[in-house]
Amino acid sequence: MTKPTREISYADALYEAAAGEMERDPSVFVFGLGVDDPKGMYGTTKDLQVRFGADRNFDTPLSEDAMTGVAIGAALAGMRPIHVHQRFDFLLLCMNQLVNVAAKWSYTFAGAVKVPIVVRSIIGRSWGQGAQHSQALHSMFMHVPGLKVVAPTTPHDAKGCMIAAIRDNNPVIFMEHRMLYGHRGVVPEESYEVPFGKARILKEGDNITIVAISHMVVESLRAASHLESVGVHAEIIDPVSLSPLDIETIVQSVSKTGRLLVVDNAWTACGASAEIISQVIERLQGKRAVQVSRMGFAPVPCPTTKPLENLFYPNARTIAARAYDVAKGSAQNWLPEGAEAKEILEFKGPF
Amino acid sequence: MTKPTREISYADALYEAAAGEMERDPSVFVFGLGVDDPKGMYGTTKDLQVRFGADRNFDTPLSEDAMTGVAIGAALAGMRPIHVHQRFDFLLLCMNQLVNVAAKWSYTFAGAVKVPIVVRSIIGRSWGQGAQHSQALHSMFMHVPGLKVVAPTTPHDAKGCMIAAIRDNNPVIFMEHRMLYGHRGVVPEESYEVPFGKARILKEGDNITIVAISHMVVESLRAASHLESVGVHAEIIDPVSLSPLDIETIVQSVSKTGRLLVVDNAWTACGASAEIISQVIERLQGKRAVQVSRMGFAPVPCPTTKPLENLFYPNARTIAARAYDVAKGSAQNWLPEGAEAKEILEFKGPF
Amino acid sequence: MLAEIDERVATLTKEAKEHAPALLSRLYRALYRIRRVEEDVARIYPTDKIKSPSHLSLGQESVSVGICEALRKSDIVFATYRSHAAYLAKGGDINRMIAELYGKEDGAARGKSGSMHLIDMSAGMMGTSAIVGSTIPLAVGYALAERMKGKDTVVVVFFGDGAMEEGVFHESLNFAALKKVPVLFVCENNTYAIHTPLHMRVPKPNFRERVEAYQIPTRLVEDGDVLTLLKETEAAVSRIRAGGGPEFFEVMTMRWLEHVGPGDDLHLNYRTKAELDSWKAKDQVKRLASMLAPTERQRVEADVESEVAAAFEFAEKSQYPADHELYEHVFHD
Amino acid sequence: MLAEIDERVATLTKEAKEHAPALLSRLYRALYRIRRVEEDVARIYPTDKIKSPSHLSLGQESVSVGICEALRKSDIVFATYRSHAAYLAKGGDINRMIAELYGKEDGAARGKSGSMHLIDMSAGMMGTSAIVGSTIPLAVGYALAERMKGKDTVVVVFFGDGAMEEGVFHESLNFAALKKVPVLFVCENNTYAIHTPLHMRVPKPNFRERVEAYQIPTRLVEDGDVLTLLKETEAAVSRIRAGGGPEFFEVMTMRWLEHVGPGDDLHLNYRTKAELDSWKAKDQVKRLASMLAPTERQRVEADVESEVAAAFEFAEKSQYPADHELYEHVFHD
Ligand SMILES: Cc1ncc(C[n+]2csc(CCOP(=O)(O)OP(=O)(O)O)c2C)c(N)n1
Ligand SMILES: Cc1ncc(C[n+]2csc(CCOP(=O)(O)OP(=O)(O)O)c2C)c(N)n1
Ligand SMILES: [Mg+2]
Ligand SMILES: [Mg+2]
Repeated sequence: MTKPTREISYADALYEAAAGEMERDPSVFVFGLGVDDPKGMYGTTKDLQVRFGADRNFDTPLSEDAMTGVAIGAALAGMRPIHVHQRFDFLLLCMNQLVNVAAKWSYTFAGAVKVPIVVRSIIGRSWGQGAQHSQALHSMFMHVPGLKVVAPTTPHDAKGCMIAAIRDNNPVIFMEHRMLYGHRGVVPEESYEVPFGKARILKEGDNITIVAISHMVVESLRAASHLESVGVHAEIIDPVSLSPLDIETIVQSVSKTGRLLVVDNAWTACGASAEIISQVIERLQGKRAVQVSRMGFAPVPCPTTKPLENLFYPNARTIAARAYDVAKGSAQNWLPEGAEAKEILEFKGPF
Repeated sequence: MTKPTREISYADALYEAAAGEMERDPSVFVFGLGVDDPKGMYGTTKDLQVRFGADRNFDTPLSEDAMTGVAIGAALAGMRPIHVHQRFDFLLLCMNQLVNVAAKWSYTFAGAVKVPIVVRSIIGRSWGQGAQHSQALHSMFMHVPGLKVVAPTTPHDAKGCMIAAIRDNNPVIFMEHRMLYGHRGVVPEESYEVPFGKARILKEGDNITIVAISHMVVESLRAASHLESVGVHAEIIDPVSLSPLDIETIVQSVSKTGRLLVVDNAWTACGASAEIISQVIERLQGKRAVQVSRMGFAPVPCPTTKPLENLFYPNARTIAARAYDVAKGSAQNWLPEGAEAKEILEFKGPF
Repeated sequence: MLAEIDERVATLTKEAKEHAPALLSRLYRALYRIRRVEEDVARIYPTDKIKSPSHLSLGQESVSVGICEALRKSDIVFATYRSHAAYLAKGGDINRMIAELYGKEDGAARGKSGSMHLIDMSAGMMGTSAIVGSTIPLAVGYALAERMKGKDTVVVVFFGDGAMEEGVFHESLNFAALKKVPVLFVCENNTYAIHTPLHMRVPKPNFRERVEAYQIPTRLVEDGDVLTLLKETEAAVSRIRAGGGPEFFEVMTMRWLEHVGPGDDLHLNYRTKAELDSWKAKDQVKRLASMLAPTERQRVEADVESEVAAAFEFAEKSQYPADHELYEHVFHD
Repeated sequence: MLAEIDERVATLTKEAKEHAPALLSRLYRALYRIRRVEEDVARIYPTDKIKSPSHLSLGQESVSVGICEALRKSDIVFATYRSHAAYLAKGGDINRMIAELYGKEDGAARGKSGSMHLIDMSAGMMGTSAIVGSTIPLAVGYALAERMKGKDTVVVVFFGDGAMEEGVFHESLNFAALKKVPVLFVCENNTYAIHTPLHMRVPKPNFRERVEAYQIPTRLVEDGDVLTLLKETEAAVSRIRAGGGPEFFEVMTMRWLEHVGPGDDLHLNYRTKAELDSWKAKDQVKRLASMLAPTERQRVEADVESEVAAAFEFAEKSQYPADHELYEHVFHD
């Protein structure tokens, strides 16, 4: 067998995963605000209603709470709904159904029922998304037993994780960052699952381990290039799935490097970065001295004006600078030159 | 001035704080499901409607989401509402208003407005509260900039924190554990504020620092007695306020003991315990070798049956055992004898 | 009185009329069974053997019985924390219910969830929730799914008057009506949410008007009459099954005991003795009893007594779940 | 046409009629000002100077203008992400608005929040939100508070037809009616939520029936007629101010441009040109223009042109906020 070489975008990979599963399994359907809209949810749901009928890719009223309950109810009846949210922020309207119901139903009824739903949650950024359209609240869901949380960053993993999420018998919060949609990568045409709970080492290195989440994986890879230029070899790990979390791969890397920087696309307080650091310390304390650090959103609501928004997010340069400090063991006041990320720079509104 | 000696219960302390503030400031009012109910919310709101009128302590329809918006709207108009929830779990119905609105409004409007609301959130336990009536989701709120989160454990702090919360110009999530309501302690009759961001050392000790949250403070103090019996002197710290968090006091203690056990009344993943451990490590790494550990709810929804519920929660004995292991640096297989906590043992339904 | 009963029986559908004696006996059995279970739960409660917040259906039995009698086994019921009646009426296993209240491993949820979370999938009882209103959209989603699968299942969801104040109720109505899903919404209007009467919660208790604005047909049953309920449900269910879309019942009723737990609560003064007594006078258990031949009545009662006693004995004898069960079922394989 | 206009003017309240020429001029100024601002936002948008998702009110101006004209300065308005019109009509500072869209420190929120979060407390404009429906309960709470303080403030909340599907809308109606708070709910029914028409979202677009079930009086204004709106609002506001409780307006309208951004969107085929044109024919800006004497009209237009031009210039010249502002205002002292 030859290695696959076809390159498609992250958005197309998501589309392909959903379409393939809908083809294979009549119990899979997609719904949510705007999924059959002319814009097709960034193309991720484009013509599903044409291919599979208007019953299997349908728009809804603005009723996030009940629609989540509808997804759960349909799942109880044996269906596999994919519920799409235009922004992660809108999940705050359906926390009751997600946390009090979906997360608990298998346990509450001692395994009598299952809730196989996929909750697609798109993270906004750019063009002044602001405080209510830019949040990434995965740590809230990581906190709750009974939910799975995944955040693939490559087109390959987007497709494989989506297929795995659809087939999973549990509620899966599926995090997508809209700055990833345009990224292209090699994606096999056939169907495959990317199993949850397995991290990926995207780049090897001996000096420092950088664990990055969602769009920050892209920025961290860029940071790694800057770091190479000053002789620091970073190992870049993408957890892919956050709950379950493959802490083994991270611990092994940190055992080697002795240094850990976690870069989240979220706030740090009680965030995924706190969890990863705590687990690494718990495992390595008394065995290996480690230096840890974490980065994430500034601890403020996201401002819309570009100069402040730029400061709100970590970027390749600030990640490199922080990693350099950690690698050297003290503040070095080094900040590499470099442009803003291409996908952000090129992004045009209107939204 | 003589030291105050009057002892009252935690529930009465909360009542006294609200009543005192309502007396002092006509903009303070209380509302929520059942606040003027014959049972008066465990006595914490008992006769407020009689003393201050039915407009200032009123029941509501079952509409958590809108009622939170009503609280915020009233606060925008200059009032200081206290919104009471019979269970913390019900906050999941109003996350949109709390996180997307209350937490963001001051920042979003660059300080033009303020949102002085107090959200009283009662944590359930005992008599089979189960998966949907026992959650303590403070870490979700600690994650979000713009919210304050407090969890007083003594009657003294309950009163002082409530007064401070009411006077605070920001949204405050006020966490109460119903197993604390009956606890009695010395509470000054006059009005006073317990400032946020200042932890309390409830017991001094050299061997290990135990930071405990909410009802776990009570269990940790009991654990400390067990530990004394085997020559381990634990320092017990009650953060009182979780956001802002007084990390200095904790770091100082850990600098001394070299060991930290965080016991939360919540799940640990992305929890307050992960945050406290991460902050302590960030501050002390390279300066002081430390051993850390954390305990909390078992990573499952809360079961109702007593034998499993007992395993779900940390208790004085399991906390002591864990602290002993940490203090000794390895598993000791020591579990002290001891009865179940009095307040839990004595609690009778029907609810 | 007897004339009135005859008249009501006469209004039953043809099939029901032919089977009237058997039907009445079956209804009485169902009513009496729930009544006796609730009485025994109330009796046992103070012993602390049931450490599970129990919201008794005592007084409200007829709502579940009248409605579930019109359903097929394959039809589906969702309900609330106050669902001993719905669970039993839909055919839920009585032994597993009592064992669940006792927190034992033979319980419907292996003791993990207690009174507020009853399920018996083999009987089409799809579960209950302790969060008010939270099963309403589940019923709508379930019904949507059944229709997508080409089945003619009808889904019934029971909820209290308080649940109608939650936003999710309205969102669910709108969606159900839009998609014409096969759901029967049943509001058990006992006029109180805990201790708060209707007039403190809504400007006017005209729930049916609210629902009709969503183009959903409604029925009011004012006296909890089990025969009327049965007749109305048979008609509604056949319309719904035929694709007519959702319907809504408002059934007036009254709980006899306190909101949660085994006691009376007149001392709390939120409702009057006269109000309660007026409902006790309409007691459907007594009424159906009076419609049966004495021997038949005795036979039914004896059966039920032994069934209920056996269920409590079953629960007493069952074991608590083993420690390792704490960690089981968080995820489904 | 002129006859029709005369007739409409004749229906104004006595006070309004006496001041008719001044009133018409004021209304035209308000309408034209919003129109010109929106046109200029649309014009500037492609330059990337406004990096803020802008949901233009173009075509919907009359709703805000007709209603706000009937309000006192001390009355309060809450609205949505589509609120350039409401902000300007209520008297919000135009310079601070444009500077906010530009993300500059002289903006209404120091550039931190952009088009979707406009506030001007000195004008009684209490803010807008990017989460659909989220300001509705805020308005109710604000109104409750004002009444508690003994003030006779009226609070108006604008929202779209889509917002009526959110549960919080119903919860808010119920509570507002229960407590008789002084709120005017205004649904700007442009019949679309993004690209989804009403019939895909509700079984029947009988919004007023839904609202009336809460005992809230309603009015329908079918053509966005600014004079009808003014008259109806004057009447409603005086009833509300007198303690009559909440009321509800459904105002039919149409946005001319795409949901968000400066472009046309007929190519998306979710609505027809005929539909849009029928609304353009009812354009209130043109209509009011035709009611003014030509000199007066020129005077108003010239004023507005220079005001709008000055606002954009103000925004251009304003600075971006300094870095340290990132950390300011998270908490209020
Ligand atoms: C969302 C939510 N809010 C509040 C509660 C607390 N609570 C439990 S039962 C109840 C009253 C519900 O009344 P109703 O719906 O009429 O049912 P009933 O108890 O009368 O059968 C309340 C407020 C809850 N369980 N869930
Ligand atoms: C709670 C929530 N859900 C979804 C969205 C995404 N969204 C933004 S505007 C909009 C349509 C709203 O339509 P409508 O209320 O009619 O207002 P209009 O845009 O027509 O003025 C949607 C779905 C949102 N911002 N908030
Ligand atoms: Mg009720
Ligand atoms: Mg609209």
